[in-house]
Amino acid sequence: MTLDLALNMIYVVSAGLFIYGLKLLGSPATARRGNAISAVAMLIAIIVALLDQSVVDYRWIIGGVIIGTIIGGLAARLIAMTSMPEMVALFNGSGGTASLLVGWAALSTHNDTFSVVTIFLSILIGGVTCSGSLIAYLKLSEKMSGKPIIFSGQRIVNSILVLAILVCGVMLTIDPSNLNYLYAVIALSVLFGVMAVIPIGGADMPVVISLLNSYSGLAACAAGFAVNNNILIVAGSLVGASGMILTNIMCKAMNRSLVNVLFSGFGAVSTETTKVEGEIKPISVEDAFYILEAATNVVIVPGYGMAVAQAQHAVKELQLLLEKNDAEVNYGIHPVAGRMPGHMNVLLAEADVPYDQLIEMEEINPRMDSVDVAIVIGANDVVNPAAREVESSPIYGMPVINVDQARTVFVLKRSMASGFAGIENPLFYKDNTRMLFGDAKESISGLVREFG
Amino acid sequence: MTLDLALNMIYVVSAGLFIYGLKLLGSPATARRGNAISAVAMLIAIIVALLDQSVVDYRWIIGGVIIGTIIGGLAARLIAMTSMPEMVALFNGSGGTASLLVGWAALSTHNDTFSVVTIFLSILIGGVTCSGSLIAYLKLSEKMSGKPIIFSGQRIVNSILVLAILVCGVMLTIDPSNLNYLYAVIALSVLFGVMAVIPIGGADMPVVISLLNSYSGLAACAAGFAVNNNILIVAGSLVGASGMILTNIMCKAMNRSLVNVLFSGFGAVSTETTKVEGEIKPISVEDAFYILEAATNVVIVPGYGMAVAQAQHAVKELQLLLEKNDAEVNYGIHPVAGRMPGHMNVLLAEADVPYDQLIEMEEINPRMDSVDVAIVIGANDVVNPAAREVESSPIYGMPVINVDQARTVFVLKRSMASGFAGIENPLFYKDNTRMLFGDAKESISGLVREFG
Amino acid sequence: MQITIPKETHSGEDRVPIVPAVAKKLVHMGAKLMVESGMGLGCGYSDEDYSRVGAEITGDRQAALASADIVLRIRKPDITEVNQLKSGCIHISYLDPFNESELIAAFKQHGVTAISMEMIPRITRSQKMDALSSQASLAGYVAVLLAALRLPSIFPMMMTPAGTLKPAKVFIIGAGVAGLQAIATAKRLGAKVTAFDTRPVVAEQVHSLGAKFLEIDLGETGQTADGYAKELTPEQVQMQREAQKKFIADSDVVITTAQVFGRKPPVLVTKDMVEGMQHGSVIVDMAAETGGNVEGSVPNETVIVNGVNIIGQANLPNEVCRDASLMYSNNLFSLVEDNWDTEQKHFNLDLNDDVLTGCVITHKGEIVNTTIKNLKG
Amino acid sequence: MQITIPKETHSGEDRVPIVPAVAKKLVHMGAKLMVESGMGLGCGYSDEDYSRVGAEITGDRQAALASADIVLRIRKPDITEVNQLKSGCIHISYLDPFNESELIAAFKQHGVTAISMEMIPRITRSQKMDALSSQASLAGYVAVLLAALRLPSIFPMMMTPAGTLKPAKVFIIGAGVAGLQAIATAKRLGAKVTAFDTRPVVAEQVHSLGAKFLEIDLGETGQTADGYAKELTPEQVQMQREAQKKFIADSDVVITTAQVFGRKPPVLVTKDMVEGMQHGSVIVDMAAETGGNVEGSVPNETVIVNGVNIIGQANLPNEVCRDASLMYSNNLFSLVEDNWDTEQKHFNLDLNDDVLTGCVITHKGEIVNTTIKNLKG
Amino acid sequence: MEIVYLTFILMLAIFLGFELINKVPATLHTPLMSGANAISGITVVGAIASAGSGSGDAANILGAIAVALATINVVGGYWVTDRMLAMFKKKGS
Amino acid sequence: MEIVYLTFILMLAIFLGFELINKVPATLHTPLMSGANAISGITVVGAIASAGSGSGDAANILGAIAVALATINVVGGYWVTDRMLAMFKKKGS
Ligand SMILES: NC(=O)c1ccc[n+]([C@@H]2O[C@H](COP(=O)([O-])OP(=O)(O)OC[C@H]3O[C@@H](n4cnc5c(N)ncnc54)[C@H](OP(=O)(O)O)[C@@H]3O)[C@@H](O)[C@H]2O)c1
Ligand SMILES: NC(=O)c1ccc[n+]([C@@H]2O[C@H](COP(=O)([O-])OP(=O)(O)OC[C@H]3O[C@@H](n4cnc5c(N)ncnc54)[C@H](OP(=O)(O)O)[C@@H]3O)[C@@H](O)[C@H]2O)c1
Ligand SMILES: NC(=O)c1ccc[n+]([C@@H]2O[C@H](COP(=O)([O-])OP(=O)(O)OC[C@H]3O[C@@H](n4cnc5c(N)ncnc54)[C@H](O)[C@@H]3O)[C@@H](O)[C@H]2O)c1
Ligand SMILES: NC(=O)c1ccc[n+]([C@@H]2O[C@H](COP(=O)([O-])OP(=O)(O)OC[C@H]3O[C@@H](n4cnc5c(N)ncnc54)[C@H](O)[C@@H]3O)[C@@H](O)[C@H]2O)c1
Repeated sequence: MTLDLALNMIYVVSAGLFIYGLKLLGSPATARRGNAISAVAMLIAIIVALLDQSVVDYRWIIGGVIIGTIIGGLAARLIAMTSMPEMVALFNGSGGTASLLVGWAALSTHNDTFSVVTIFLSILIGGVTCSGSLIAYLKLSEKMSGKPIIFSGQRIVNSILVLAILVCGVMLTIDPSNLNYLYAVIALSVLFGVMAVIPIGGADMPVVISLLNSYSGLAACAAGFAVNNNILIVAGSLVGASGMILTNIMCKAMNRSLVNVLFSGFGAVSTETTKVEGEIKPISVEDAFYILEAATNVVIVPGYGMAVAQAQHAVKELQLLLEKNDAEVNYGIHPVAGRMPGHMNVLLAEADVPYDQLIEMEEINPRMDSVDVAIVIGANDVVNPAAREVESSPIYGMPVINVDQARTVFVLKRSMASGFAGIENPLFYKDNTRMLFGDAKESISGLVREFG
Repeated sequence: MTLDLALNMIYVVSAGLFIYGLKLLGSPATARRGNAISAVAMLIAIIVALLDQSVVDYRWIIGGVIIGTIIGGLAARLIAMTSMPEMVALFNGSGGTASLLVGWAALSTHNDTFSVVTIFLSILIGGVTCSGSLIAYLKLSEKMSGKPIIFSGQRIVNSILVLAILVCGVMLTIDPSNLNYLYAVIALSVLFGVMAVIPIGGADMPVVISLLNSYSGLAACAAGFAVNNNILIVAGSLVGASGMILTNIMCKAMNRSLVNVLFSGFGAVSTETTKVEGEIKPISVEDAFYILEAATNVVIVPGYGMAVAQAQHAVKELQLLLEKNDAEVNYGIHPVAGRMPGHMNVLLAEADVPYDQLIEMEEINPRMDSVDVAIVIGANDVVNPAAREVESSPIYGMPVINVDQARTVFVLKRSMASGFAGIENPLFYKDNTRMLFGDAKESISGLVREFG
Repeated sequence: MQITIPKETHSGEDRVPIVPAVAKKLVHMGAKLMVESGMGLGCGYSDEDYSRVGAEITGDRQAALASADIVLRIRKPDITEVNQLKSGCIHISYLDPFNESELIAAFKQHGVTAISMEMIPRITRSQKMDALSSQASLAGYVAVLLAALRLPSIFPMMMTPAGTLKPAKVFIIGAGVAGLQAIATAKRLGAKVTAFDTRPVVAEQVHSLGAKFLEIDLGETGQTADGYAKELTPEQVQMQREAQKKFIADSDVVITTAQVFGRKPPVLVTKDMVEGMQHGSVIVDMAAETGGNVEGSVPNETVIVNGVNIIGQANLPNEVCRDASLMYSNNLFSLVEDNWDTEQKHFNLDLNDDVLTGCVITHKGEIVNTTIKNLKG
Repeated sequence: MQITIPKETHSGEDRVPIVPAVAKKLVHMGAKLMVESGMGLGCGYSDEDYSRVGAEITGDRQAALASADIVLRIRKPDITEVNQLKSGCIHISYLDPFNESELIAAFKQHGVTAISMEMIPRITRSQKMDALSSQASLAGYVAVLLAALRLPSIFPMMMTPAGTLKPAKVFIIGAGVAGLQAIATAKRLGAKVTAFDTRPVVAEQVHSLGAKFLEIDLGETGQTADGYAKELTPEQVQMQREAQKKFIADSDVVITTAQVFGRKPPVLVTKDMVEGMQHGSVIVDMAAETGGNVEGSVPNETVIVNGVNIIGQANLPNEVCRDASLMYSNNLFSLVEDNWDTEQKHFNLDLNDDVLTGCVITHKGEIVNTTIKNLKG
Repeated sequence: MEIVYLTFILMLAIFLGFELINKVPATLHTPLMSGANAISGITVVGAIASAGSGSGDAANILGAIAVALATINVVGGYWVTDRMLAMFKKKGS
Repeated sequence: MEIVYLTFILMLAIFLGFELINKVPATLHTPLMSGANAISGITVVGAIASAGSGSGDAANILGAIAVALATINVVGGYWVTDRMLAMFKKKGS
């Protein structure tokens, strides 16, 4: 076996350790160990790289490593716990930039079409990651306004930018020796990264960082193709794929879609028309779980449907799981919920819900705006905001539980059917409402299972 | 792009489809679709193989395909539903044999050391799969006695066999052109397959088939290395790995270890010593889940510990999940379980367990031997077989619930501490007892979560 | 405005129309509260409890009534007391307007505005004033306790070394407000509960409490807009009896709550059904006072027929008078508060209001309630 | 062997020693069953119910007793009736042996083997004969029902349009068999339940029913081998009273079950504590008959002190006499069956048997029970 | 270098196999085994090369037999799996 | 043919990435992101080749800068992640 072969086999081991480390990172009990294993894998990979025959001169390398270690180490140690996210953004940016540079450097030695295409990709993605991460850092650390930056014609500018990048890319592929195209691609990529991130609000930056993180993985992967290195491809694509999934999960936890996050800024300009009645937004059990999982203050509002579904035991189970997840859980009990006085009390007592978690309507309403998620379980009339808002409604004036003031509302019912009073419920159409259709017990058991 | 490259890229697609199909096969709702997708992947792979430049003569191929299709199709269509497992064994055997033949055929064109080693592996594994599957088939279809076949000196014979295979393998590698070694390897491998399976009892055959299935994947993988074909490697190793996991899961569901399955026959000869008191066998929530998941008749025996843990709601939840999984669930209520008359009734009524699932001791005991799993939840004295067996015991003569007569018994308690009567419980040491240590509510919630 | 609260005179009535906590709210609203001395004693509230929150205590019942702008009470008044009221006074209490035509006439004659608590319409907004519901709910709870104590066996199942005790079988006929609460209470105590009602929507409500519903096909039945049951045809009553017969014989406890608003309740358990029951069984006839669902039930008495106990006790909410008073007080208060002019501090009688249209019987010397007017015509 | 079952004579005793279902088992076992006419009436069992299962009915009580080999009954007999028994007869019933020295003497004198149901030892094997437990369990259930019906408010919480009703606070002192059942029943009805007991092991048992345990540090307390509480020192009793005082004042219902086996029960609720409670509150003194845990409680009566109801009703299991009889019958039957020689068809009295050592008081003209003998010495 | 790639592929495929068959309900054990077994018929791809070499020698014939056997595995395997799963569906609905 | 292997590897790695990050609790989102970010510093391996070429040309210098930047990512990334996770532990226990 040649040395080269042996080294490459060690890469396989290193890749295996990355995978294992990433797996462990996904569970609280093992996360720290996972991180350590992944670090070991990295160390192994670096050592193998250093042993490579093509490496003849270690001075530059050592210089780079020392400088990098000092900066990275200091940054990691000195940074306050609260500013971790922006630090991650910066680290990510430097990773992206490194990929850009690797691609750039590779261009001098690799210039077959395939290599140039991958080099182009690694520069493009690396550049976007570089400047995008920087903007994200500035926004997060409030060195720059967190507000979306939007100007008219932004879309047109962006489109032109994309076109220009493509043209330069094609030209570069055709004539890899013309460095002007290369510089153009680099400049345009960096610019594009800036343009892509400025219209996004500061609160959405974590998602953006996660996305850019996924990009930096892809950049490494592209660089791997360019310099023909397996470990780069494996590790890069692992990061790319898992970062993408993670971004998606984070979006779900915020009850947004990725598209919505990325283009919300643009939306702010365009939708100035008056809001119509709104539309029904169904949600899946899985997505509902992600939101609940991230909530710290949950109010459960049961109604007749909980009784019909006999869901009280499942509700109790969900309550316990939420509490285990460090959320505060209360029940908002409307005096006429159900079909007899005290209907909810009977059922919740049966499920052994402590009395002091049952909050009367008058008490829960003022707290409603600090609630992350209000889960309406088979209640309808008693949470109908028409009683507050629509003077013509037959229930106008009846006090209701104002779940619509919570950040997010889940309504668990089987259909769009109306309740006892037989009237439409505008709650179902509100922006922050998600309908979880199905028998309440099934839905809640589903949520309980997701918590497993 | 050359044709070859294009074809190979299609292999990538095919491999992706295999993976996706296998993923879908793991869930009841999507299993059938998964199988179909995997079949499409196979079709694609075959078509690509046929388009390969090295294929110049289609006659043999067509002949083989036609014969294979007819036999396979007829076998699959005509076989009775009940004899599916043995059919799978036969199919598996033919797959293994095919790998053996591919390896054999490859020997004429590939004879560098690496190739020969992989060829040797593909022949060895293929041969074992071939004859092992055949024996499994014979045992399952009762064409051969299902009893373990054991003779004295069996271990020695097997050891010699393994040695001989290794020697021949080494010789073959050294001198690939000497076909005698080849024939010897083939013959010995086939013999070894027979020897490996005959000492295993008929009831364990499904596990053996699963294991052999995993082997046939590995054989294909080895063949892939031999003929340098990616799709063989990917698909083969997928089957190998997933088959291994599946085998393991099946063992867990039978509450056995793989080693125990493979060598149980040998064990039958050796352990003729008198049984001592036995040992405590703890079980994890996960393993307990696998057993419960496979059970169709479950009895829950609650005791004071369920009350202490206030686990009644969790127990009810578990009951519903078991029932959803098509198991019959009953509660065996001992008259003095708990600390007051009717203690269990109060709690189970609170959790809304239907009265007709609460079975009195006198009624449940005669049915106990048809019970797959008896779950003892924080009961101790009321399930103490010493009351039946040990004349000197202070509770001798007290009727107890005979959980030890169920196939498997789970005892959920926090420690080995004794109960109210303060006496040792031999139940905990029985062969079919598994201790699930921990607070009963935690343990049961854990099981509930596993069912998610 | 002066609100007068006379002491209840009906013997055995311990409930009080206004509890001190609610009295406080009325005073706070700006009303002058005149409480007859000893009014709260039935529930253990002393005169000081009321004077402490700002009410005036008076020993002179007659004067207090004569000067009242509003009178709040539970039971319908004696006609003689109506005569003492001043014209324009608003009198709020139970009135039994379907049967008390003389009383209504007295109100009319004296120009008193009589509001009947029975007639609060069952629309969503008026649920907080609905005394029939609030009291019926408590009555359902009490009925079960009475039955449980009467029954010579226990409600829950118990598996003990001294044998297994079977759960009691409880059958509840009429699953309205009282019936549902009875179901819930019996279930809580561990009984096996089955219920029946003629209104088909009720089956789901019964299931929602975890009890069984007895399916009987009676053909067309229904309910009024207010959710009350329609009266059955004689054939339907017969069908119902037949179908229930076997089931009743098998029950340990039967609780009947069947009412038809404004009419005599149907007889659902006949003598032979009673006799078919086991020795020691218990029947609670919650409709006993208005005529009875059970043949042979006697209001306010427990009779034993063939070993079967038939409890005819009336005024069940009185057994939990403290809570009953609290709820009734809240009902009254909600009614007053909803019509209170906070500027002028007086009761603003707007006969176009949905709720008042339903429950005001007489006003300014006229019978204004259409249902009652039509009854008379 | 002839087993005679006389009718219970104590007034207000509806329980019967043997129900027909158990009579059948005795007959099946080979005993000759002699039942006094009317014996089962308290629970609604007729003479035919017994004759149908093979018992002989007799109107002649005296003769039936005189010829009996075994007598089964609930309450202790009149001394005159002991005199009628033949020597060697086995008499099984409650005997109150700690106090009834004359009765014991009579047994001794007539050579009757007297078995005291109170004295069944509390070992695992004899749980099925333990009548104290079986009856106490029912008593706990009944005590809660009595309290619930007395209390002027309801047990469960109810959030209604007419206001939120708070759950009743129930405090149970002594969480033995009766106390635990009372806890369970009160919890079922929806009350907030707290309990206290001097035996420290009980805390876990109380939690196991979902109720709270009041922690009071009394220093060294303990329990006997049979699981009964040891008597407290006067200082400890004082400590307990102090600690409970505030808690009792805050409770709606207090149920006391504290007993010390063979001794007068401790007084745990004093007059000033009673007076500290709210008007309408309820105390059930389950120990009233033997001396009372509550100052001022009167056996078999409900007294009202300062608006607080103190229920002293004795023989609570009698309220659910059918189940109580069934359980007691099973206890008796298990005792007989365990010692029955199936070959010879007779009662095999082996004084070395753990259970019999505990519960046989007199045998062959001797007091054989060491506890009782020591008591006398 | 090929061997490196192949090893990489092997490692990744094994990890993936482990992750995929994570928690399979017991009822699916047999179909899953059978379905995986059908996939192992992929060896047909290897056999086709030998069988189609046109050389007419022993390897060619061995290849042909291998094609036949592997085809049995493939066709029979998928078909049987599908039959099992179809039965399932009926039970479920 | 290399490209085939590389594509295989890419596909398998992506599948695996998806399977691994299946259901991560919300509290782990940030550390996981940060940990994955550290892995993306793997580009250092590519940079080392350029930086160590000894050619002294532009590519060599670019490589050196890339090494420095990637090292920042690696060192900082793992360290920060570990700090976050350490904090976690304390909260749990
Ligand atoms: N409390 C009392 O004393 C009393 C007495 C009589 C009347 N009322 C009246 O009853 C109403 C009570 O309000 P509420 O909000 O509790 O109930 P509601 O307005 O009647 O709404 C109940 C909702 O539950 C849903 N549902 C039914 N079964 C379900 C199941 N199995 N799973 C999931 N959802 C289910 C129904 O929608 P889908 O069909 O789409 O699932 C329905 O919209 C008020 O109008 C009140 O005035 C109360
Ligand atoms: N029913 C009655 O009326 C009555 C009255 C008095 C006495 N007894 C006596 O009580 C006994 C009842 O038998 P039993 O089998 O029900 O109870 P037991 O024999 O007392 O055993 C209870 C078991 O539960 C376990 N446990 C306690 N807390 C637990 C928790 N949180 N999670 C899991 N396990 C827990 C304990 O083991 P770990 O500590 O290892 O967890 C203990 O061994 C009999 O001996 C009976 O004679 C009954
Ligand atoms: N506005 C509101 O939202 C509101 C308020 C209170 C009550 N309600 C509804 O009104 C309904 C009836 O209320 P109620 O309890 O005061 O009614 P009620 O007291 O008049 O009658 C009691 C029950 O007896 C039933 N009944 C009549 N004849 C019967 C027969 N032959 N057999 C069996 N059952 C018979 C009725 O259907 C009713 O359910 C309730 O279901 C309740 O949901 C609505
Ligand atoms: N063999 C058995 O297994 C068996 C059978 C029946 C009962 N037991 C056990 O025996 C125990 C006692 O039984 P019991 O209910 O018949 O006892 P009991 O009737 O003699 O006393 C009732 C309760 O009052 C308590 N008490 C005494 N003094 C007190 C004080 N000053 N303050 C508060 N509480 C006081 C006692 O501890 C006891 O729990 C029970 O806990 C039960 O577990 C065991």
